[in-house]
Amino acid sequence: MSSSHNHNHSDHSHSHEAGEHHILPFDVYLKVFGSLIFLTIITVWVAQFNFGAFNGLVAMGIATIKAALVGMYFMHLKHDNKLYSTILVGSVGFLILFWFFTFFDFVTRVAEKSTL
Amino acid sequence: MSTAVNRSKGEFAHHFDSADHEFETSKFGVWLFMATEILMFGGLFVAYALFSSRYPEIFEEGATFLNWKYGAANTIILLFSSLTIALSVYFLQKNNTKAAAINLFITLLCAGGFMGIKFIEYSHKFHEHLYPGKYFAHETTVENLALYFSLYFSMTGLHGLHVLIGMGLITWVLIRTLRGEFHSKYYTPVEGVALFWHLVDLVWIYLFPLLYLV
Amino acid sequence: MASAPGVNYLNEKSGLWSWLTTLDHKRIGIMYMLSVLTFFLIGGIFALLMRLELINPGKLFIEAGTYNQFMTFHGAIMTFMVIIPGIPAFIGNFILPLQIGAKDVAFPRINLLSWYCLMVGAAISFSSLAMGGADTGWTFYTPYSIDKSAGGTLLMVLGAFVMGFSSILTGLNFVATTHRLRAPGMTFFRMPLMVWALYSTAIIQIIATPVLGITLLLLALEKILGIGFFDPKLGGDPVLFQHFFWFYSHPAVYIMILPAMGIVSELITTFSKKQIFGYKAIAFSSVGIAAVSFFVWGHHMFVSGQSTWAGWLFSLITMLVGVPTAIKVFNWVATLYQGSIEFRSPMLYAFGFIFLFTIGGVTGIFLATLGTDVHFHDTYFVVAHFHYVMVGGTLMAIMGGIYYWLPKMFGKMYNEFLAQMTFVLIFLGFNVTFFPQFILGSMGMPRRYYSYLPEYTSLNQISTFGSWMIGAGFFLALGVIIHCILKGEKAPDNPWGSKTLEWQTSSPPPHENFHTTPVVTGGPYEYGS
Amino acid sequence: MLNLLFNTAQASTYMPFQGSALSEQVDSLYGFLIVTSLISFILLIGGMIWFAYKYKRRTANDSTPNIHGDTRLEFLWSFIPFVIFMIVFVWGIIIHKEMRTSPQDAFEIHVTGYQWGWKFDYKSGVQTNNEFAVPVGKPIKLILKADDVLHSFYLPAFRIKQDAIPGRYTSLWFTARTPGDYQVFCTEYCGTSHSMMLSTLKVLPPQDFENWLIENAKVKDLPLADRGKLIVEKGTCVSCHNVTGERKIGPGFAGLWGAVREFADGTKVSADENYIRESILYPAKKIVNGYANQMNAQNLSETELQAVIEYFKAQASNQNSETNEKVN
Repeated sequence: MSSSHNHNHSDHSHSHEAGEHHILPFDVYLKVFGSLIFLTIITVWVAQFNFGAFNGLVAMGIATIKAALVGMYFMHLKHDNKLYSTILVGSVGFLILFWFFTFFDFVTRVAEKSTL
Repeated sequence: MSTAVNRSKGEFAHHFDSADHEFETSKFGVWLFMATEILMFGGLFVAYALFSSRYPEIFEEGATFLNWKYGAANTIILLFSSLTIALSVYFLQKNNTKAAAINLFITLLCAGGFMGIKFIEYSHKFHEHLYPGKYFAHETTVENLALYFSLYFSMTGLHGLHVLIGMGLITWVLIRTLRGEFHSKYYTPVEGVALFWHLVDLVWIYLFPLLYLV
Repeated sequence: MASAPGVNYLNEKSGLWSWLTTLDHKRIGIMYMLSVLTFFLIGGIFALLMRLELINPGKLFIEAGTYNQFMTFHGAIMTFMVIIPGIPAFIGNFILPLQIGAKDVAFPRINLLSWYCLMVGAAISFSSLAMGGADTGWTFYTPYSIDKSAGGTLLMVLGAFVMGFSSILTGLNFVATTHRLRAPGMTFFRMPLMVWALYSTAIIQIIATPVLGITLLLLALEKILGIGFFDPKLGGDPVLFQHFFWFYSHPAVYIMILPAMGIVSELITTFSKKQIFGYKAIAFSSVGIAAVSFFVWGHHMFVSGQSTWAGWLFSLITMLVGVPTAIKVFNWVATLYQGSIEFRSPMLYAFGFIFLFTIGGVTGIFLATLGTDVHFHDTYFVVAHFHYVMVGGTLMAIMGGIYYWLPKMFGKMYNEFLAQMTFVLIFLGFNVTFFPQFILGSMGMPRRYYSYLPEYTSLNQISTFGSWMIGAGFFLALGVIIHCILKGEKAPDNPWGSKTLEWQTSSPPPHENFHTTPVVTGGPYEYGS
Repeated sequence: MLNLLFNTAQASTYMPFQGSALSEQVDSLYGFLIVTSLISFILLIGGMIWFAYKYKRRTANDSTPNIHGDTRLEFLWSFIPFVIFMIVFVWGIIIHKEMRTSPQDAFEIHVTGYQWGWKFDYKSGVQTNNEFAVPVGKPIKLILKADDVLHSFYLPAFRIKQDAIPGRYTSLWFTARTPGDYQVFCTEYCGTSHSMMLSTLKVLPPQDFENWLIENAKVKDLPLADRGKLIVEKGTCVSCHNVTGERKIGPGFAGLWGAVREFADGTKVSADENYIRESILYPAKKIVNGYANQMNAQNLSETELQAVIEYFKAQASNQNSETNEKVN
């Protein structure tokens, strides 16, 4: 919301607004794709180990790295207006809070038992 | 407004200052739409997280009915399609319309392949009477196993629906690319569709380990 | 692109088709106006019929089943079709681009699409009447909504789902417009407070409404396929539905009230001819309310079987959301200090808003406090509280907003005397209707009751009598609006001496809003010397 | 002084009778809220009206000062509400904690909500419908569940309320301190007869309570028609049917036995054993003309069905004897 993101009519000289869009070099795309495949293999590979409660955490961690790669390079977030990253991170943040509060209710409920 | 805006000639809608102003605004709109998609899918992920903490056993049991090889194959297909659609944007930025069109076409093929594999998986499930919810008819000793398949079908189903919508959108921009409507100064729809397609990929990146590799 | 003199957005083109295919935000705003007012009339008739039935315990003229359908339709129409689109999609659509000096919203086609979504969704909802109607209440609580409810419930759910898209698309449009289309010099802190309010509302619409979408989708799947997420018979959790539902529907309350607060900020400054007191505090409190409003939803579930700890957490956060709300009210009153206050009908509605919203707000604290909420929960106290906020707040602001901007929308003045009469009728009628309901709630009368204990009779009769006053007030208001549009005297461009941008163009504005793009050099409310 | 103020506020708040010590605590908090709200309301709205009166527009060219705000004032009116909110929050959770923590030695009763009524099961095996009794002065714990949809058990005089949920138990507790009859409401919308889902709590002196338990345990030994009377008149039936001939949600019961019923599809049947049995077990099969198909199948045992049938028979013969007397 800071003024650096404002694209006012008068604000034509702003760097992101200038005619040239940032173009990533071709080989970056291939490298990112290579890393994604590599991480997919890792995901499948670690799934055979049992880390107990951390199973889900490990899988989600790797998935998040993959998601970050797609976001930063394929979706150009790294070189684009930071507002877009804010939208992405912000919506995921709201989601996590949605989960957190609901989960908090689920785990703090005291089960009442029948006494008949 | 009433007179069509020919953006391939560098024109832009009357309420913007420049073609670039329009491009940035459209992209902003697409990103806001991404947020709504994330929260919509998010509801299902939250349901998944809650039920998996309440009934861990149905997830262990349920995942054994899924073949991780199909899932992995689909992951690689989708990642590749993400690469090709990103490249189609890259080629348009470089004014290489032909390469862009080829990449869009490959993306479309990948999406079709993904849906094909999904179809095979679904028909296996139906064959084994692994229907969602109250129609679940598979013999099992695990209580509430039907819930796992409700989650499986609603998550992959909603994702599959997005793949189908994506295929429609890709076909649309492919046709426009072939007509030569896009170039380095104007490729907004391709950029938008590519962002949507990457999001479909992102969702799958999470769905794969959650459903197949628990 | 200056238009010829005398040519404006209304007379530029003619014919029904030119309206149904228009991309002009002002025309779309007017179409929203027509639909929202129509829906309001329908929802209001349902309310009057319910109040009539409640004039005595037991049956007067309708059966319990029919009453429950009226209750459901009144709630669903008023929330999904009237107060959610009421300010953003109708008044906001017309005003937002004008106030920031833009020629249109960022995505005019999507703007039109969102109107069609509302229409299609409303049509689907109403079609449920042909399938046996819906009797779940607007909240669709499971498991009742899964297999015990009337035959048309699925259509009502799907209708609300489609209308959700309308709300999302409007929100998306407004955020993009506010960020990208401001006139030269219009920095964020030069934006009118109405724009801040609409912007905060739009953020809620974007983030919360998709969750309603998935909730209703899952409910529909539950009804069709029996997926079991919310069905205890299949291992699901009916309370989970409430979490999903209120994650949307509590922020939705702020979709309804935030823009109303925006309107009141405009009215207060204009009619006291004075700089707003604490501009930034009001602006930030809008954003703050929007953010915190997401994490208070559990206060709808204090007795639902939610855990004690979750209840405490939600109660605490609910208290916090009260603070920025209090700030706004205090700042409005402080703005009046040493002002030059003119008692025109929009200003009367602003006073009415502050009066009623304060009552609605403080009774909200009664309900946020755990010890007292357990008693008041799901009683008429709650009914009175949210009507004070939604009708006393939002509808008062809509009425004030309509009178305030009618001259801009149609270039004509309404009848001031009759407009003031509408305020008197609605304001008095409102208090006569809803204040007794606080007492009924304290006495313990539960809500959604078709019949009640004999000792509640006299208060219910007072309440029903009040509903006729409100009804008369709104019918008169409808007459004033129609008379203004058809026969009103010609209005000057800026009849109120307002400082915001929409008043600096002609009335009604030309197709592209301004004859020359305005350049902004100062804040929105520089009245003082 | 402050206490007096709260008590006055409380007395004029229309809160129901205070059935327990806890309800007194709730009312004190309520009194505090009323007083603070009233003060802030008077300050705010009084200020608004005063300013509106004092600074009424005199001429079209009134000049107004350019006040942008005042940080100290704004801090004050965010901080003071904040402090008040925190006080009522803490006060609220203290009461709530007590509401939620039932004493270990509480007397337990099982409560089941169903469409549309409340069923009460005592550990002694006594089962009642829509009416239950508790001894005065003893903590009572109600363990709630629901058979079909959500219901909510609400005792206004005790300021307590809790949803009954299918597939899960929830609970409530209270200690009654005054004998008498108390109203129970359902406060979670549950369908057509939601507002008729009323029950009565009888708070009895300990000895009377014991007698009540014994009395109700004898229900099994009553004559069939008398048991039927209990099932019909104290049970679910009356939430939708009147025992007189008057229409409620369903048709009234008076003169049912042997009467000819006309149905929506045009057929007719005279009300006999089989008709009554079918109407209870399969209510959707025959809908009396002019009524909607709204009744749920009732789960009665064979003996209970017989009892209800005998009740209707007995009603018919009572009525006959009454008319005979009048003729004579």
